[in-house]
Amino acid sequence: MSAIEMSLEHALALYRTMARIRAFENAAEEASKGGVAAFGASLAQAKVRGPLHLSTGQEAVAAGVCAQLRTDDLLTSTHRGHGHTIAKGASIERMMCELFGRATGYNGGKGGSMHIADFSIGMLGANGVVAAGIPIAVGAAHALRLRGGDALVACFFGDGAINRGPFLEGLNWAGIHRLPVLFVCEDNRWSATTETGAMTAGEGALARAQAIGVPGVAVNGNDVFAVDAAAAALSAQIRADGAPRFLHAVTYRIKGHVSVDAAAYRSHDEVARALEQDPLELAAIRIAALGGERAALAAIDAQAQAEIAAAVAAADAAPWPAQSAAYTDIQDTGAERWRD
Amino acid sequence: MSAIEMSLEHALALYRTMARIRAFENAAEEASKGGVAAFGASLAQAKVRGPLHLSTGQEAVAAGVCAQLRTDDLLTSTHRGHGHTIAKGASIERMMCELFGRATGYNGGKGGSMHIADFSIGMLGANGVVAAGIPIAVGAAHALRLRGGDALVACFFGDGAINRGPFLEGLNWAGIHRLPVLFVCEDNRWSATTETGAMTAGEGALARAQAIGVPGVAVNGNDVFAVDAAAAALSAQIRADGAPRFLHAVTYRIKGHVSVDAAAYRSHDEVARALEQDPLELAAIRIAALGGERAALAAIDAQAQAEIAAAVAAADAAPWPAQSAAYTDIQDTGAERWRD
Amino acid sequence: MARLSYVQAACNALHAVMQQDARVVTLGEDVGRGGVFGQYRGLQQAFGAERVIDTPISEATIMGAAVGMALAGLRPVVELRVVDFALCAMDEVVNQAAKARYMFGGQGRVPLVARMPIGLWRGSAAQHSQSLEAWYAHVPGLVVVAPATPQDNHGLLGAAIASGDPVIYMEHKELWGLEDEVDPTRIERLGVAALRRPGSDLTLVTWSRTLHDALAAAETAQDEGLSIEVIDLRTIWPWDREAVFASVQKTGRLLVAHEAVQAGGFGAEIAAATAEALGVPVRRLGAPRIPVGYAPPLEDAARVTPQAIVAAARELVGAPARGA
Amino acid sequence: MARLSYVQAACNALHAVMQQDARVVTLGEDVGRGGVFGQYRGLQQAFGAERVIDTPISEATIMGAAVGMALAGLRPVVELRVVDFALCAMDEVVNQAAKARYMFGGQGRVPLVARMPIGLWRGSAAQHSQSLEAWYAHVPGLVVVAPATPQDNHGLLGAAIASGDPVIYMEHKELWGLEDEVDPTRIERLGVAALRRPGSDLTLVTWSRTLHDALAAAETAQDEGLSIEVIDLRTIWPWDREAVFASVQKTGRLLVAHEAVQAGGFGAEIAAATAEALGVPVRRLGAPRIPVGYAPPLEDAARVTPQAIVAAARELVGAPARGA
Ligand SMILES: Cc1ncc(C[n+]2csc(CCOP(=O)(O)OP(=O)(O)O)c2C)c(N)n1
Ligand SMILES: Cc1ncc(C[n+]2csc(CCOP(=O)(O)OP(=O)(O)O)c2C)c(N)n1
Ligand SMILES: [Mg+2]
Ligand SMILES: [Mg+2]
Repeated sequence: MSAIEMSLEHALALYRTMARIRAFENAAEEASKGGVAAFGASLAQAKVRGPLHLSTGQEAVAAGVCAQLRTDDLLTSTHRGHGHTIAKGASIERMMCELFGRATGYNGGKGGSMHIADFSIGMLGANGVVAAGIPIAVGAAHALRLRGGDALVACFFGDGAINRGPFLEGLNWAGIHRLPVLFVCEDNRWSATTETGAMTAGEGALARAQAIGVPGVAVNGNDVFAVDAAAAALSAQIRADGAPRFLHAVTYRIKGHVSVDAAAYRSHDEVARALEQDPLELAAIRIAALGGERAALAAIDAQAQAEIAAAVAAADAAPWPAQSAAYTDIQDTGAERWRD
Repeated sequence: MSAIEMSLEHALALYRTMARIRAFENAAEEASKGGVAAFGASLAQAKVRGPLHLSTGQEAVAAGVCAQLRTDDLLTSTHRGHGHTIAKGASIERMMCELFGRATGYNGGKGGSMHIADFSIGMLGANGVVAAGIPIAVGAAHALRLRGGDALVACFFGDGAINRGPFLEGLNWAGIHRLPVLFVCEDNRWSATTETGAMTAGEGALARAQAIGVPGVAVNGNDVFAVDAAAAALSAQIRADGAPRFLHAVTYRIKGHVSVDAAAYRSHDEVARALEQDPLELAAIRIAALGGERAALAAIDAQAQAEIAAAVAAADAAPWPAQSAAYTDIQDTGAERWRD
Repeated sequence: MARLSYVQAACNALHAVMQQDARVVTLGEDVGRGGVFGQYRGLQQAFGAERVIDTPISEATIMGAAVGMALAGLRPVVELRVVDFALCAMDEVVNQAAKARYMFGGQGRVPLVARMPIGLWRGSAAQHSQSLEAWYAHVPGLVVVAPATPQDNHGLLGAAIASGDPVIYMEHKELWGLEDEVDPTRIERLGVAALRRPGSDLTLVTWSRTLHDALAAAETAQDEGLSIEVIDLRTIWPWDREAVFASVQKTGRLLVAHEAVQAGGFGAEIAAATAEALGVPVRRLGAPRIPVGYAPPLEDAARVTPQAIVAAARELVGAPARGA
Repeated sequence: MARLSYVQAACNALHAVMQQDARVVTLGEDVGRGGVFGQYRGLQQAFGAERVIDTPISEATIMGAAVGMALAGLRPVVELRVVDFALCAMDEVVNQAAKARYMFGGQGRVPLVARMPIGLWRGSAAQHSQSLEAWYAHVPGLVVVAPATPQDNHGLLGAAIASGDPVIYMEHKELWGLEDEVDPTRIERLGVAALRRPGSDLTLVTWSRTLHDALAAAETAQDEGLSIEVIDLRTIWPWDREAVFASVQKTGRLLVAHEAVQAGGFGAEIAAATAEALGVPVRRLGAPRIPVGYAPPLEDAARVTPQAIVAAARELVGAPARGA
């Protein structure tokens, strides 16, 4: 679907997804204050503890790609996976419960933000190891192919991940075995405290993918309509011929690497310029052009806020996992043997 | 130096290197009969034991590249490293002693064929792990750069290695840090019992290197003069600007994966066609065109045979390492502690 | 019953399982040509290239793809050549395969078998000779199996594929050619040790290739009047505490012998647990903490021999037995 | 003497060494901005980007390049963020760094320090919380160090860089902020344990963050009339047998406590070796064999607490002491 043919309804749906991601992450950020001992913060009793990676400013990538996915499509994500999970259709309340570490969370409190997953909708998990989702996606695609049908795997990873070995290995593998994988490089220009560009030789993600035999396109990752259109085209190609495709989505990481990172290592100007390209703002302008009313967007925003507030309240009230749960879901063989 | 300007003297030197490699490997192969339990062979008392990887048919790559190296240049190799070691200037006798596992070998019998090394001439070792030499070469290049001067590292690897992660990581690293590395993909079309082409997506080694930011050229790896000329051009560029270059040398693995592998998984035709491109034969023809006499080549061959026969005799007569040597060269801290 | 080699027994077991269960797939380097040790002979012909999958030299992705396959409903058997190369896939084994089920709160599981042969292999030197079973025993989420006989390589491979957890399956490179009678109908359970030889003076716990040296040692010791009970652990984790403790309660002494480096080897776990629980004299015999050298005299320094086992047993029995 | 945090002490030590020895370089992700934990603060400004080298997210090549640097005459300090990510570089650590000197018959050496912090780190879950010192202790060619105090993180880092061998240097993520007086002139030796508290009823061997829980436990036990001698191992391999055995000969009992998973942990080696050599009662206390969960109740299940140490000590003393 080209941006021109975009219906107002679809445009509003894309905006809604982004608004829900934004609201979710703002709330999670608030709840994480003081929750991680890195970057100089203290080990206070925050509601959300440990490294919390926010995708603020990158919502268009998740929303645009996942708009083209079906429930029977699979998805692998990164440490920065809230957006992908929400856009794939997960329950915001169960996600928030997981970030709070409660028994009612998706992972029963075992995973937290970095391992959030919802297998019931094909979301095979966030991952704390950079690039680790790539081989997993490739393997999942083998399973889809053996099953038959035209489902695919969407595989998200960051710009930093293209310098790890599994990027080469996984793309090559998908290429030779002609596997239905949509590789999505979510290029926010930063890898923790390091600008990725200086660490990346050659022409970058897309050129590498093409040289490894995976064709694709680059897109403005802050333009949800452009991402949506590119994902539509690529996923249609994948469903038609079963071979992998690559989407290089260029965006920007507005927040620090983790929620408590002030990101003092980069210039205010750079961030200010990026804020002018806020994907929600860009979408609002385009929606207005399509005849949408500001009020409709305000209603979506308000709805998202309300939904998130309810999720936070539910998470706050939810029970902790029993300590005995620490000993389950490990392995069946020798399940009762955890001290010897 | 272009092939046209090639002096007869240089041509004969290249031929001599190839003849010595060929003779060395023929003798090693003979001594390895029954020496490895894989591929159905029995565990007899061969003089050379364990996996022995022969570079027969690929001699032009080692000879041509190393002709452009100086003693202060470094080199990392693969499991198939006899040719590189000889061409870099190692003693054939000490190499043969190592293959025989004798105390007088380069590694004192600790390494054997897969770990042969001669640090005195900058040969930093063969390696039993595919692609493992790539990061090592890159690191060695950092050391050269900090030292100053225009020395470089020649880094050999096979066509199978371009599908392992370190290929991507190492080339990218050399690219961003502008390190003096000559990457040499010695493409013999096979990876153990598997045809590499079917396992490699995209346009192959050179296209990948270029996309990762390392420019280079492809060359007929059976034409020692072409390899020599390409290596001359690339190494001159590296010495001039300190940045990495890539050489894709296409050749063929005449023998099985290891010396006792009959390679029944490939066609006789394929091997027969490859034998018509024997690098020593090709060189002989070119040398004749340059005015060289067959007798000169015969003398080189005879000399190589004699040298190898002496090396085998010396290796055969050389002492085993003392068992106490098993406990040295491990680590200094706690050197005496090997049972607790 | 049929006389089969250790490698053929496993090949037959895999063939049978693949025939019964369409979810079982095999992937790895050279599997299409039967594997470099012959462990996959005939399988691609029988089941096609979509189920017996040739792969590039990409260990990290071989293992990582297997995790993805398993999470998506398949039951992959993963060929990693030797444990030394499996080191190229350690994130995928330890951070992904072993932890996925737990991290995701039980939403997904990782039923896979990762074959990574261990052990010395004449003349193969430091990068092709390691035994690292102790590493995996230390990692929650993993099962670790090390068969010593053709029968076990048949039965335990089947049990491993059926288990539903990630199983590190460690064959021994110097056992490939070992032949024995194999009953293909016999079902094995993971976690159960085998009493290979009864005895009364001390309990010798071992596994993998060292079992055969242990049996030879027990034979020699018998002539000296020393009666050794030999237990083949077979599954390294979970190890069969009950069987080991019952034997040690009878004999009053424990010797653990394995080919892996003694320092930090899994013998330490067994010896420590037994000393804690029963307070009996314990001894270990493993390789010295040295890399494996190429030349025979050097390589032999890393071998645990029947002679060394007998000597350790003798020394242990010299010590006063307690707790019996 | 200056009051320094654990992280600043190491940073100062590295600064001093880099000033003295031009062969010392540092490489890893984010080192140019001081490292995500602040371990490299100010170093790139002081020594330039050629000696404090920013790297891509390429753990295998970070470690592999360090091996190449070392073989070519440098002395790299390698930043690997946490031990969990170091798993992406296992071939380079185990097959290359640890074995190169031996394989090449002593022609080359690999003097490098690989920093890979271990341990729990509140709310970081299964892929950021592991302690794998036992793995490296099992690998010939490696030295393994785990400092517990700011003073040791100063002195041992210096000793590690000077050692000339590959050293696996394991700081603890929950110790970064710990402050204490540091004497920067004090020289430490690898392989030497520290007696942290004398006692007579049992010997408690520990290291890294658990030292602090061990000291708290000893304090509590004192009130109950139980006198615990606390030994901080500091170097895991080679571990200080002499110090441990001398203490155990005095107290007659050994307890080893560590944060790593108990099954196959390095406590097994110490307990087994002590039981073999001295025949005294031994006990271990490590984490259960479970991945680390995210929620506090789950994470706490994996923590070795002072209370648990006291309980284990009490139980051990209930057993009859021998050999003293
Ligand atoms: C293998 C590995 N190395 C290092 C890290 C630490 N780390 C976590 S996120 C991150 C940056 C990743 O950058 P990128 O891939 O661009 O993703 P982004 O954080 O920008 O979304 C790093 C280095 C890790 N998690 N895994
Ligand atoms: C990481 C790793 N995986 C697998 C192997 C087993 N192996 C040894 S050589 C080889 C083939 C290598 O092919 P290529 O790189 O083309 O080199 P060639 O043997 O053709 O010289 C394989 C798979 C290994 N040594 N290391
Ligand atoms: Mg990024
Ligand atoms: Mg090849």
